[in-house]
Amino acid sequence: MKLIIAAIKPFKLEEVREALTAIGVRGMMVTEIKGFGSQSGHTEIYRGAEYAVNFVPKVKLEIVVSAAMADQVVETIQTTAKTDKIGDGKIFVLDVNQAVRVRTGETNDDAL
Amino acid sequence: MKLIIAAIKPFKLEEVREALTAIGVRGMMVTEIKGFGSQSGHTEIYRGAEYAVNFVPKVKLEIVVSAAMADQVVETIQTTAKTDKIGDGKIFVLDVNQAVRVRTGETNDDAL
Amino acid sequence: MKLIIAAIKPFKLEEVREALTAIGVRGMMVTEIKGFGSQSGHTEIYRGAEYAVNFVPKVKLEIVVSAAMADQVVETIQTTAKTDKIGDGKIFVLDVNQAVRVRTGETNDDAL
Amino acid sequence: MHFRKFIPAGAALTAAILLPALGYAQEAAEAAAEAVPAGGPDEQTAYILTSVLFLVGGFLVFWMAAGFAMLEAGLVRSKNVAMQLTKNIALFSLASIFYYLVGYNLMYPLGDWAIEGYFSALFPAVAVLEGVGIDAAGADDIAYASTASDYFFQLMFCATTASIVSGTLAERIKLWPFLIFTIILTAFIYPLQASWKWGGGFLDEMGFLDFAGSTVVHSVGGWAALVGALFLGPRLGKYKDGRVIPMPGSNLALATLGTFILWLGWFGFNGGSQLAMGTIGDVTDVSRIFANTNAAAAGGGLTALVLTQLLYKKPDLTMVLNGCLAGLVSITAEPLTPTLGWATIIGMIGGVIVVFGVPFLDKLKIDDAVGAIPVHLMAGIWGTFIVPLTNPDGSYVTQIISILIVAAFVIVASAIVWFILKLVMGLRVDAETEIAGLDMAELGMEAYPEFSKG
Amino acid sequence: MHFRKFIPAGAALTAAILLPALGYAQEAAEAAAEAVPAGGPDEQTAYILTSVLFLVGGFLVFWMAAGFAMLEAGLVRSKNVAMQLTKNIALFSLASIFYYLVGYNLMYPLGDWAIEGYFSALFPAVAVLEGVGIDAAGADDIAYASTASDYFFQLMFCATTASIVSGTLAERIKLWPFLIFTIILTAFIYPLQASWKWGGGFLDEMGFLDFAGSTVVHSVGGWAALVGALFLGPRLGKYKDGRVIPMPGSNLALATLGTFILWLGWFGFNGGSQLAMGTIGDVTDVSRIFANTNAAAAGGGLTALVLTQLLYKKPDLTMVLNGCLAGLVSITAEPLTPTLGWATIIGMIGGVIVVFGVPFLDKLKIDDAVGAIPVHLMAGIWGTFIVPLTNPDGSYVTQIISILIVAAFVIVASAIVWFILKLVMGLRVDAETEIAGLDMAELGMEAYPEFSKG
Amino acid sequence: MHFRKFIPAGAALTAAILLPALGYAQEAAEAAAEAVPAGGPDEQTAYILTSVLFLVGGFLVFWMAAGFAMLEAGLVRSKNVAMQLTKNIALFSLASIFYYLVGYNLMYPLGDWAIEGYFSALFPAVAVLEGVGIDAAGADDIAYASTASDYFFQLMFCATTASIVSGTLAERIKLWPFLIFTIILTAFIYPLQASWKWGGGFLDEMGFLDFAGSTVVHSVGGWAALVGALFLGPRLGKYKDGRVIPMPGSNLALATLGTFILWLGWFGFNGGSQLAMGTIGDVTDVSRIFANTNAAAAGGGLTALVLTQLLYKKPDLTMVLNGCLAGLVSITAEPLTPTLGWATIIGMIGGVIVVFGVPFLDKLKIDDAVGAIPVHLMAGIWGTFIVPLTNPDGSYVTQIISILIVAAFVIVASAIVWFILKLVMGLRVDAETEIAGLDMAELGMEAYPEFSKG
Ligand SMILES: Nc1ncnc2c1ncn2[C@@H]1O[C@H](COP(=O)(O)OP(=O)(O)O)[C@@H](O)[C@H]1O
Ligand SMILES: Nc1ncnc2c1ncn2[C@@H]1O[C@H](COP(=O)(O)OP(=O)(O)O)[C@@H](O)[C@H]1O
Ligand SMILES: Nc1ncnc2c1ncn2[C@@H]1O[C@H](COP(=O)(O)OP(=O)(O)O)[C@@H](O)[C@H]1O
Repeated sequence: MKLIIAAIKPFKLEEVREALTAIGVRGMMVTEIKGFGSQSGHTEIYRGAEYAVNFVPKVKLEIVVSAAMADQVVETIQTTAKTDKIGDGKIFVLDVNQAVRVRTGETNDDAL
Repeated sequence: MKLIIAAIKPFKLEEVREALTAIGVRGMMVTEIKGFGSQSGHTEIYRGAEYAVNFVPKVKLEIVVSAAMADQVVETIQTTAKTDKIGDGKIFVLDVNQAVRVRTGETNDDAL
Repeated sequence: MKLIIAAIKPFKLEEVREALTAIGVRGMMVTEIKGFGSQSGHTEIYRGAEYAVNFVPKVKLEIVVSAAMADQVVETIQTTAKTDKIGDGKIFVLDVNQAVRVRTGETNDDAL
Repeated sequence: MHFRKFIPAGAALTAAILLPALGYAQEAAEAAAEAVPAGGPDEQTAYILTSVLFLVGGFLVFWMAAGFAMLEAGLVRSKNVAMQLTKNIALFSLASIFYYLVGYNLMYPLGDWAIEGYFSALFPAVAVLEGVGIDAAGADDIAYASTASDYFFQLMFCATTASIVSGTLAERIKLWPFLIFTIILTAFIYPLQASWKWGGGFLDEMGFLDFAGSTVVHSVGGWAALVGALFLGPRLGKYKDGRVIPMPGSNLALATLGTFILWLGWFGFNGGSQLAMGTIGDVTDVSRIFANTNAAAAGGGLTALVLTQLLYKKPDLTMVLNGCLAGLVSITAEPLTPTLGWATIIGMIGGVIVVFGVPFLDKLKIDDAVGAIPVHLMAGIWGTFIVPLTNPDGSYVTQIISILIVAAFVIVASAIVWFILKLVMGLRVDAETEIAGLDMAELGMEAYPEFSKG
Repeated sequence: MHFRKFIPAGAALTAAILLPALGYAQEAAEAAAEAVPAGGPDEQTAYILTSVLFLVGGFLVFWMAAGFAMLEAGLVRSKNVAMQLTKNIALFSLASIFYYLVGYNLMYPLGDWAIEGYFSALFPAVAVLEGVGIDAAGADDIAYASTASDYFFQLMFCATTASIVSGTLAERIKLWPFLIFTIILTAFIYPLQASWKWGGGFLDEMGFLDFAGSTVVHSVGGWAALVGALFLGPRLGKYKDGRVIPMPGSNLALATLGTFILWLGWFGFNGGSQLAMGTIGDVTDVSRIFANTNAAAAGGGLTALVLTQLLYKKPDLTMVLNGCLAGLVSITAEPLTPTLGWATIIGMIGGVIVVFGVPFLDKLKIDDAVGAIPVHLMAGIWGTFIVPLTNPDGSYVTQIISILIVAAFVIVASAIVWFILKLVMGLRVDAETEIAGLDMAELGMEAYPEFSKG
Repeated sequence: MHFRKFIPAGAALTAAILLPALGYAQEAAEAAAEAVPAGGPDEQTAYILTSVLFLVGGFLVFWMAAGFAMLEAGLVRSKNVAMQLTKNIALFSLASIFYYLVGYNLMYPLGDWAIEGYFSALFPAVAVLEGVGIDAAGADDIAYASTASDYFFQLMFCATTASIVSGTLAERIKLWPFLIFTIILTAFIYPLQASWKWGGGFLDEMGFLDFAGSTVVHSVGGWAALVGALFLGPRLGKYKDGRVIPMPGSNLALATLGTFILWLGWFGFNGGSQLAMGTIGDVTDVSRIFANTNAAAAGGGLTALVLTQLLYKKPDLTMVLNGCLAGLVSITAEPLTPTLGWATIIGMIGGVIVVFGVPFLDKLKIDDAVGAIPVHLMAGIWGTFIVPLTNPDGSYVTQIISILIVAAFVIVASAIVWFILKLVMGLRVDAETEIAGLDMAELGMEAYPEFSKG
């Protein structure tokens, strides 16, 4: 199995979720994060003092899928989250040795 | 070493933490997440407009333990977080190459 | 490529980010987490009732870098986040099979 | 004290008998009633000034409804905030309607008792105001104030009683049973017992003194809340293997705002209860009440601050907030006669009551989500009891007896209502709803939908 | 009603003609104007008491500005909260300055019309108050109240009108075009049409009745908001392939606080509009207005609670809040003549209007971020229309005609302004800004910078 | 101005001498004092009306305590919010108690000076109110108002002074040293210097004019805060290698609410300072003050909005909030004599002062967490200085000298207290506590425990 980690723009979350559901992803974990990257770094002024905004709000998706599905998921995220503007985000893929469904104790692919 | 990622129901956090401490887990990272899964999807009405609640609040645990301990940790989480109701969550296990304790620079198992 | 996960003290974030930028890290994901570890466990009183504060606020960094850079990144974090006080945090390193830049579709090292 | 002065011929005798029992504030009452004092405002100007007292006092007490809403919203967990807000605004609306339909006339028989001194005729049921553009002849009671101003002021006291209940039962009671209880409370329970004192009923004849309602308002709300808490049981996980599990309030800034709002509103609550502002004596008394009310609140808050620092090594903001309120409740039974010094001390003891009362309730496994019982019930009893210390017209025995009578009535009455509600529709949300929070489950919306909860 | 009573010789005749048309409140007006009633307060005392009514009423209406700010801040998404707060405090400041520079004298020709009954001279432009330490002789109108107190009170109504607009257009309109519109609205649009009724203009002569401004204030704000919403278009993603996408308010505790603040302020809004408190009749009327205003709010809130429960199976807090406000708007055109019962019912229908009005607007794809149009425009029309039900001096036909005249004027006038602004500087932030939120993009700061948003 | 008019025989002479110096407001004072003007309210009615002014003004100024609490809670970081709330409610409680114990009589020697014009007898120490149910004969000063109403009103000014200090020192000062300073400030420092002006002391005799306290209240708080800030040093990480690191406020909705609350309270602050409402002249002056106060706030806010837009390309909400407050402080020294136009301009300059004052302090590395020094001290000096522009009785030289005298006294006095406190118990929390936040470390609770902080 694979763990797919993706950082995307928050307003794209719903769209990406729908696209993933469409290709059969049945679960994911979503976390609000602060993203740092090439997009970052504009400066603002607060009470007369400049400060650099180094972090931009992003949403992180963590999805575990069977190895077979991984590429399709990555591609789906990439195409859906894309706006061609800087800061669209990144996708990373890691190996997962084991998965368990708490409710049933099912493991691995059955757990997803 | 293994990284154990678990998504559980928020109100189970305290119980799970106690159970893990009992078997000798000495640290973890806890994150509030929005979970998407089979549990999701009931609809609510806000000012007369329907909307689907696709995400349910969950808590994500990330625990790094020695390979030897991994199974016991997984099992403990599974049994403690279980309510037999849909949405109990998932547990995933990944490999970790290296661990460092910032304060001392100790590495790997000593760092945990 | 490697995924470096680090839990550090929140007030160290800015310093660590600067240090990492200095050595050429161009992106990361930052998450507010509740940390549990040896530092935890002081008790407070609320309306006359004692309660244990088991979690302390931490910040989690997730950084994907080329395998070559990994050690340098780990070391930079470790030295910068260090305060020699308990609770300084941990650093973990995992393998990453694949990385994609959403905007361009570039993969792996080009995506970072 | 809330002795409504317009008394139709039929009741003149009664009035004559019981007037002597009314204590200091009666001086004011008389002043207002008697022929205009030399050089003072004429009767009509006095009528206007007293009406103004009721209008200003009334909107200040109205404001307390917002105070309760903010205090409670701040002290519950975020998953129940929207529901707590809903309950607060709904209970005030219901109080406004049912006090109009039934309560006001049940509370002020104005001499027309069905059962002398105990139960007013329920007829005419609805409150009727004076007509539009009246002249002196058209006034219901030229020696008092406009009926509408009195109604407006009294209504707010009724609503306050209901607000007290909502806090204690927060985070677990179903919306509708709670609202039905509110209807019974504001239409019958509160006005009936209030008529015994402020309607000139038997408690008043006994010489019971309760200037602005430590008992008539606050303890009554407190008793109803206590009985409700017993029927309802504690929140899930509040008491676990002998330990008390704190459930920290989600927004202490709101809770503090609520306390300041209540403190402000209390000037109207106590000051307006002078029921007259048309003479030097009355306005001077009202001023004295304002100063004493403030002193008691300060005393209560400071005491809670110092005590929690000493007992727990760290001060507890939520206790300080409760302390201020306990100080206010303590002085409410007699805000006029104490000196500033006594007012401060009376309030301080209110602060002590809260600091010990909150954990005491927890020891009894009675779960009061916001501390309303220590604040309104315990401090209310204290304030009522201590009246004779500064008011020579008071008697400790009479105070105690009256406290007990009111307690007995409210406990029994609300127990019956809670019991029936539990039987018929159930009081409590199911465990899953309680764990998920009432907001999502019962309202389908959250108070803070965007903030990730830690 | 806001008929300003100081009328220079030049206008005495006009006055004489139109006075009969002023409805109930006029009784009060006369009472204040005529020789002091036997035994009542003398003329100077009456002047003082009426001035006090304006000062207290005025600060209560001022407080409504805070209510709008909190309500709107609570109902928008957190990424736009700081901007919404900025708009609210800025619009109030602008209203204060431009009502002073132009509005006040445009609204109160005091008989000096450039075009009789339609357009006052713009000169003298700025508001001028009475001197310092005057005596009876120095008073502009000894039979009324101090000019400064009247100015203070009237100013707050002008600002309220502007506050209504900001909510509807939230989360997408640029700051400066909005503020420029506010200037035109508070300097010209509001005062001009207000002069037609409250300045004794042609609507007043026609016999149009609008005691405290269901039309003159609330509908006017509502029309301006509606036209603005049409020019501006809905928020991105609000309407997607035929579905309405809810955008939940970020802080319902603030929204509830805002509603309580508005409810409180409304006592001053309606009560102060009696414009006199120097006689028994006036103070009794003011009291009646307070009680009725509260009843209508309660009726509106309760109705929204019950209706949403029935329609949607779960009550909707935001609808309850809107319901209370709709009840208040509904009673504003005539808070004096209804009985408490009628006031409650009139408010209840306001509640119904909101529950159906909000989804109705969505069906039309008119995006009103906070429900200001159903609350202020729709309920405002309802309240104005129903005046004759309880006020014999009213005529349904006249009410309808007047509603239409005001509507036509405000729609055209604000359409022109919005059009020009759109042409010249554009009304709407670009898509990226809207998605990121106006706070960061337009202010460079966030309202809640530390809370991670979910 | 706060010249307390009840003057025992013993001081009649003094009074006679200094009365001429009192400026415009004195007209009012005289009006109240002199035989009732023909046709006006009688002496007792005037007494009642003035007492009402103090009660209403007083509860409005009380409300400012909530305003400071919300403003400060909104401008500090979330980890220090609960502590800031605790400080605000505790300081108000302490002010209430110590102004009663010492301050009131220290401030109002009523002619009984230990050192003529400089230092009142400390005996009788505690404030004593009039008895219950008095008649005209029993009044302390039938030509003024009830002592309790005066006490209630004056107390609120003392508390305001203390509120100013808490904001500047936020996020780093220990609770108890701060509270001890508050005691000294409210028991001695504030009342003593206030007696020099409002107690009829030497500053008053010099002809110093400060109607409602730009200097006596606001600058005094500001000086105490400034000295405290110097002893305390800036927050960790505020100034790093020559750069200023912004520490954004955690809740700008609360900060805005706080500003609106303060704005509202200020009507009572300035209006009540007329100290009389029993004549046409007085109520007209009070009305004028209300209107001017509002104009100045609007001017200040708008100016800050425009200036920050021009200087920084984006408007700064926190500056706008400070701007409104600076406008209010600026008009406080003379809210009566300016026209609406001048009031607006005086307020506008207050807004300018804030926009430049905030970064200026940062340049000096003086860390003022909420901008209290620019708002209360700098604008307070400006407002005091400019009085003679509109008030012919004023002299620029006298104003400057008086400003300097008060400054010197408060700087020295508070420096001594801060120094001793630093020596004895230390002023500042340790670095770790400051980093973790005072809430968890000093209170063991958080203001927003559930919201994950970003
Ligand atoms: N090396 C990295 N490791 C982890 N996350 C990263 C990395 N680089 C970028 N990200 C995440 O991806 C987001 C977008 O990346 P950014 O460089 O800003 O834009 P783009 O991907 O279009 O070049 C960042 O905000 C960050 O959350
Ligand atoms: N494939 C997945 N990858 C990552 N997280 C998942 C996945 N499936 C489920 N989860 C997490 O587990 C939670 C519970 O899963 P769900 O399917 O709702 O219930 P159950 O596990 O009982 O079938 C989800 O809310 C989500 O956070
Ligand atoms: N085994 C672990 N797995 C994941 N995170 C851990 C683990 N142990 C510690 N952490 C994280 O590191 C933080 C610091 O660890 P702690 O034991 O408190 O201090 P120290 O690392 O100095 O011994 C913890 O708050 C937690 O977030």
